[in-house]
Amino acid sequence: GYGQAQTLKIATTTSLEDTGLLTVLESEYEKKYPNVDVQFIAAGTGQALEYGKKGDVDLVMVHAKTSEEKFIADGFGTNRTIFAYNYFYIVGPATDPANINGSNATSAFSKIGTAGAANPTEVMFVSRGDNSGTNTRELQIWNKTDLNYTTEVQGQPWYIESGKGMGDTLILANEKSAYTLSDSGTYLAFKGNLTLTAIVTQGKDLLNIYSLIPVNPAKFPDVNSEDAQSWIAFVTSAEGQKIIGDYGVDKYGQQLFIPIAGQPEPTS
Amino acid sequence: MHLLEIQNLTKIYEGKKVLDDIDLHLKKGTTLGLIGPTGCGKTTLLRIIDLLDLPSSGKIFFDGIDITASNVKDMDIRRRIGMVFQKPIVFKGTVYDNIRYGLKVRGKNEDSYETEIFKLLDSLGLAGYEERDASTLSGGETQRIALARVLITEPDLLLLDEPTANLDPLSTEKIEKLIAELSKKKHTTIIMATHNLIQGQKLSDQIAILNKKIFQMGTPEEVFLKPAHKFVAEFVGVRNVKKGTATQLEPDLTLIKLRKINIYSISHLEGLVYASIRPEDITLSKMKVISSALNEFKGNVKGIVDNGGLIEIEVDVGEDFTVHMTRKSFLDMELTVGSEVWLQFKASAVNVFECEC
Amino acid sequence: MHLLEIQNLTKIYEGKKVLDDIDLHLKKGTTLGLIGPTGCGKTTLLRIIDLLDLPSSGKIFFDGIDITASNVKDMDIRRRIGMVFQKPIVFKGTVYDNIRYGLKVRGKNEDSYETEIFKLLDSLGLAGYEERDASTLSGGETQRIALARVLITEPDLLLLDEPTANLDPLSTEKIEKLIAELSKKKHTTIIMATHNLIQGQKLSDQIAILNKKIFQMGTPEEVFLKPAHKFVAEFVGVRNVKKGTATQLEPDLTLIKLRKINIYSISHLEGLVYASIRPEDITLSKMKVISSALNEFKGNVKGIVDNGGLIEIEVDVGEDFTVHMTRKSFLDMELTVGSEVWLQFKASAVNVFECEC
Amino acid sequence: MSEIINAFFQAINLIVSLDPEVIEITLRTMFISLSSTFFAALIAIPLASLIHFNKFRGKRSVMNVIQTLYSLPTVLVGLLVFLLISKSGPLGNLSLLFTPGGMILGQTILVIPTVIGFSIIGLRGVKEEIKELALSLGASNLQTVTTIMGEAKYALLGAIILGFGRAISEVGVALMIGGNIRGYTRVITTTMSLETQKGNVELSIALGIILLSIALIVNLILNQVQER
Amino acid sequence: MSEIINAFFQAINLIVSLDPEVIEITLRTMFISLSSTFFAALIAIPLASLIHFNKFRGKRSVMNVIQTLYSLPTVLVGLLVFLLISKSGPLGNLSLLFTPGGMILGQTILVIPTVIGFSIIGLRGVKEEIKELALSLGASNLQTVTTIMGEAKYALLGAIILGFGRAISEVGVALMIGGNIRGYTRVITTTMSLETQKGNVELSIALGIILLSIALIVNLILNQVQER
Ligand SMILES: Nc1ncnc2c1ncn2[C@@H]1O[C@H](COP(=O)(O)OP(=O)(O)OP(=O)(O)O)[C@@H](O)[C@H]1O
Ligand SMILES: Nc1ncnc2c1ncn2[C@@H]1O[C@H](COP(=O)(O)OP(=O)(O)OP(=O)(O)O)[C@@H](O)[C@H]1O
Ligand SMILES: [Mg+2]
Ligand SMILES: [Mg+2]
Repeated sequence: GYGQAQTLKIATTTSLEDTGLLTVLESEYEKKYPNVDVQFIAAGTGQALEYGKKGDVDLVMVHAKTSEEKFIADGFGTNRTIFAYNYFYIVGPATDPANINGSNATSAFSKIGTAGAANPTEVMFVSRGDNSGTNTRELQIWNKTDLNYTTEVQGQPWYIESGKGMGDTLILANEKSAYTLSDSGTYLAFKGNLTLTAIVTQGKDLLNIYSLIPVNPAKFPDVNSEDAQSWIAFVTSAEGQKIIGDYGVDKYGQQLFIPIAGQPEPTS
Repeated sequence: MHLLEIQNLTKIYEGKKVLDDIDLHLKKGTTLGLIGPTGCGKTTLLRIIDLLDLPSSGKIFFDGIDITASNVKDMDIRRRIGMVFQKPIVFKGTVYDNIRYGLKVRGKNEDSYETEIFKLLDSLGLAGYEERDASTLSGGETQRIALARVLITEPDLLLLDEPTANLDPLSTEKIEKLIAELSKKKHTTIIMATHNLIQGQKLSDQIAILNKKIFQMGTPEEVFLKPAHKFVAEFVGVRNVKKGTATQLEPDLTLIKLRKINIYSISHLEGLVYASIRPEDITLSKMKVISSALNEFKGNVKGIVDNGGLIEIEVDVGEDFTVHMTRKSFLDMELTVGSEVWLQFKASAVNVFECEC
Repeated sequence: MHLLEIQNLTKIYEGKKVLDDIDLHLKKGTTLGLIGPTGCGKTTLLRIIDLLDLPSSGKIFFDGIDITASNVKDMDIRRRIGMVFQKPIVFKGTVYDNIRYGLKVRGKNEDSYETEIFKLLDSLGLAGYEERDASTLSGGETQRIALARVLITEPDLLLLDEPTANLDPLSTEKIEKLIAELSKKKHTTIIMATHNLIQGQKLSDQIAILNKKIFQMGTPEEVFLKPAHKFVAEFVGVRNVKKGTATQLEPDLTLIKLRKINIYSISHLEGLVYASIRPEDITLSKMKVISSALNEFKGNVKGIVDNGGLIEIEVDVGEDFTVHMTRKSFLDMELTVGSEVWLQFKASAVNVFECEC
Repeated sequence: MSEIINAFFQAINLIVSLDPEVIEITLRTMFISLSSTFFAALIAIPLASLIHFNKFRGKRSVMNVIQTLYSLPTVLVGLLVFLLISKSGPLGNLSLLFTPGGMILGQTILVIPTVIGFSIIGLRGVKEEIKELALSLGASNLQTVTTIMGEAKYALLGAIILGFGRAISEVGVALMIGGNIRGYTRVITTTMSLETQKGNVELSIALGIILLSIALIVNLILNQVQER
Repeated sequence: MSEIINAFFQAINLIVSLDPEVIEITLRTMFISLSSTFFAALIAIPLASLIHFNKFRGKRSVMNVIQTLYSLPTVLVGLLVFLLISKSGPLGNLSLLFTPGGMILGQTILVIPTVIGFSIIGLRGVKEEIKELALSLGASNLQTVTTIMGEAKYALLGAIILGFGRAISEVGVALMIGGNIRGYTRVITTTMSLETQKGNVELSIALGIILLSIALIVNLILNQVQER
């Protein structure tokens, strides 16, 4: 824009919006680009991508690699830029009835599955069941275990599908004293209200990478691709990356996101 | 020129004929009394004329316009017709709000009618009522408001459905005067449904006796004095209706054989007939008197009813007759039950009408 | 034993006294006619007795129970009182549904009343109406259903608010008969508000003339023949009311000076009074007759009104008098406007009452 | 727009193919919303009568409060009931959280104000004269109330259908209290939000169509009952 | 329970401290829901009159459909309007998606059936005789309708207040169509869901209390207007 007020519509996943990071990035960005009004539309991963597919937003910020690649392959997005990562946590009751402490994610899931089948009132697992980035990752992990997801996990009495956002799923798991898989941001935000503890917090399987995908201007000529590019540039700039790296330290006592722009995609 | 012309009008409710082949013609400026027993169709007929209900068949012409035709704008007709409903209801609001309603919908400048409204309220005995909440009025007050509400619109045709049913005699008299004036001064054409015979007769130029169909239509005199059917006779309160067989004796004299006695009349009807004699046309005396009355019978007093005005005496002369006399003559004659009396009436006092039996 | 006793009852609406210091005692089995002009408080009084409205002050005892007291269970009293409202309405449903309502709420076995309901409908001229949708009835039909609905509950006290206002004479007669029977056979105590004077007089043992307060209470004879106030006189339709000054001449003879003429009466009142003479108590003749009538005046016929029944003649003898005569005598006397006539009435026919002026 | 047409076919397909999960969710939806409507009516209509038939100070204020509660957000009801029945809440030991019972409780609370409000409007539509007629004919207070309800039945049914509509279409309480647990507390609206979040627009619309079909059927039945 | 008490204090605090974001959201909420109510009333009441005052085949069916639409889930309306106004939808070039205008459109559609339904019930509460009286006194059809509306104004107001309640308390349309964009389309209910998701239960309840306070004020004003 040339002095003309522009809006930049960004569809994002609810869990990312909920951390509050985007608000900080937005205000810094808007200081630089006073003519641009950044608007975040928080939705489920599928829904956020759906907005992109219809050309209703200019950019999507999500964390579900498979879906993202399909989005680009179908021509809706131009390219994928990773900008931060953190880890998913396997959280559960402090008593850890499935005894997963110290295991890696795959074996932790195996243990939960076995213990749950043996004692479904003591050991439970709550799944978001909403095709979100988190849920997609959870399924990937289940598929790495020796359990058959469709016959031995889904539909079992110990396996609860909440079909809700991360926060609500945490609350549900808390009420049921169950295990669940959570992104670290939401878990830290809810920690104060929960008796659940984060038990498994590291490992390649728990890696959670966030990326930026501009909507394809060739497909949707109305799309504000100019500002989408400047947003990407800002987020991946040194300044943007510093904001991301610092975010949450004062509030949660720990880093919520690890900046990653310009680096190769981590694998562990 | 007829203001209203009804042709072959029939109304059927749930397969039941409520109005049957009504024909009615009404000249501008005349008042028609629509009289009949309860459930005879008075309200139904008025509602149809006011375009609130549709006839099952038949035609109605108002001022030459066929108002049953589909291309007629009901509102234009209705604005020339006013109706006071039998069960009067009021709009929410004050009495004044109610009365000016008709002006408001006609887009008239209400303010210019203010004095007229006050005059109208006054003439209806409701002065000072204008700010009253209309829903708290008494039965009779509501009925008068309903009348005022219509009168302020100065309709060409005024339909009144039992307009004084809830009113006492004094208020009734007031309203009757108002209606009579309306007819005289503004030449308003009026149809008044009423079961109040006296009222019907007092105010009407024409009377129609209705009982699903119109049994008789004519001037009040005609209808009350010469009922053309037994139904009319009974309904208008004709007493002493007797069935008999008539034979013509002379050009102007017929003998009617009743069950036990024979009476003379000047009618020309023959065969099975009804004969009636109005109670006030019968004279009683303690002795046989030489008079011009052809019908004279001896009998006994069977009953005495004092209903405040006239005294009603039942006399048995083979047939029972009801006789009316003033309190004074009654006291003078010193009649008691059982007294022997002579009863006379003229042949011309015998009203003969067809027997539908 | 009084079934109903009303003491010092007053009702105020919006600061306006509608009922003023009503005292009323009613013996079991009697029928009271509550007569008064529209807006006089009839409906208000009946509603208060039926516990549908509260008096502003005063007490009501029903069968010895103070029903204005707060510890009384309204329902128990109401189940012994029946009321037919002036504006009759119906419950949704059929005529039959409406009539059995009172039985239903009393928990009575409705089936055992079936024949009684049918009999009742029949006696009200509504046989065959039981399955009709009650909301489609005509005005008069609705009124009779309302009556049936109450009668089936056999109340001890029956309150009738203008029960025949919407009925024709034949139906009225039927209903009147029913009411009279009720009083005779079931000894039901009845209060009937009506503006129909004839009806009030015909059916009532006692009549109360109401206009905010009770102006006169007594037998119909007393009230109609000897009205105690000008208001009552005018309201009950007494004609020939004249104002004058009375002076006692003899123990049983008073001279009353009117504006132009003097008349004799047998009353004992002196000073400013009203005098009235009932139109049927006056005799007309073409010549002066020697008679026992003390009051005799010569004058001219000013007007003739034929209202179907009696002929009403206006005679000017200095004062105007209205005289009623039968059609026959009228025709026999060959009267026309302007005819010279003599007018007579007895001193005992002069009803004298206090002048509140 | 083609999505809408597809959604229609998908809805028909889901119904015709008797998809077991759809059937299960549909039945649960009906059970929960009918139950809440039933309980709400059971509480609201007597309350409405109490308010309508009694004169008391502050009646207007009560009416204002009721009308205000038409605006009760489902999320708020969800939250409050959540606090009430969560483990640490005062009713925690009833274990109602994340159960159909809890959802019924929440929806009942949600629906009550509307049913009360419109029942009062319905009762107010009956002429004062009918009340007096009933009383005069010897009806007890309760019988009078019943009679007036009979006269107002069309409007009362309207209030109940409205309550049902609100219950079956709400999602806040169902999500917060029910938890959208698959096979246990998942109902049509929560499935719809879930599928919407997943980006399955057509499936979501198809479910919406199924929901409206249920509503239509319930409606027709209730109207039938009222006719008699 | 202590959360609820805390929430009350927080609500009062938010109001008293004139928190600029809360004020902004509150004003936007009022603007959007009042606008949708206004448009809905503008469309629904004439439609209700049309349906009520005309006899036509299928009137019962129309009524059934309207009553069925009381059950319209907000998500479904959200989805359908989304498909309509999304860039690739038929009204895409109006650019209504993720704008307050779009939210007003969606809420208007959501609210219309309820306002129609209860306006009809209100009109039906006016005696047939009043209609005939108006006609007989020379009122045009339109004037008759106006008169009857005057007689039914209490019930019509009830329908409008109900519509407002539904608009201000709904969240499905606001989320789907508005997108809950901070500073632009964020309203009280969407903030409540957001804060609930973030675990800020007390703040969420406090916002709910503010919402109900607005509703109360709007109510009082509408009732005042109706009195006159
Ligand atoms: N909508 C209706 N459906 C069925 N029957 C009806 C309907 N309206 C009127 N009737 C019947 O038609 C007949 C005539 O009714 P209408 O009201 O015209 O009588 P009316 O002469 O005015 O009687 P009243 O003096 O009692 O008022 C009555 O028997 C009545 O029951
Ligand atoms: N709720 C009320 N508020 C104010 N005034 C009232 C109310 N109800 C009745 N009134 C007035 O009280 C007076 C008596 O009314 P009521 O209905 O008792 O008269 P009524 O004798 O039955 O008259 P009618 O013969 O016309 O029926 C009337 O002037 C009436 O306007
Ligand atoms: Mg009639
Ligand atoms: Mg009265």
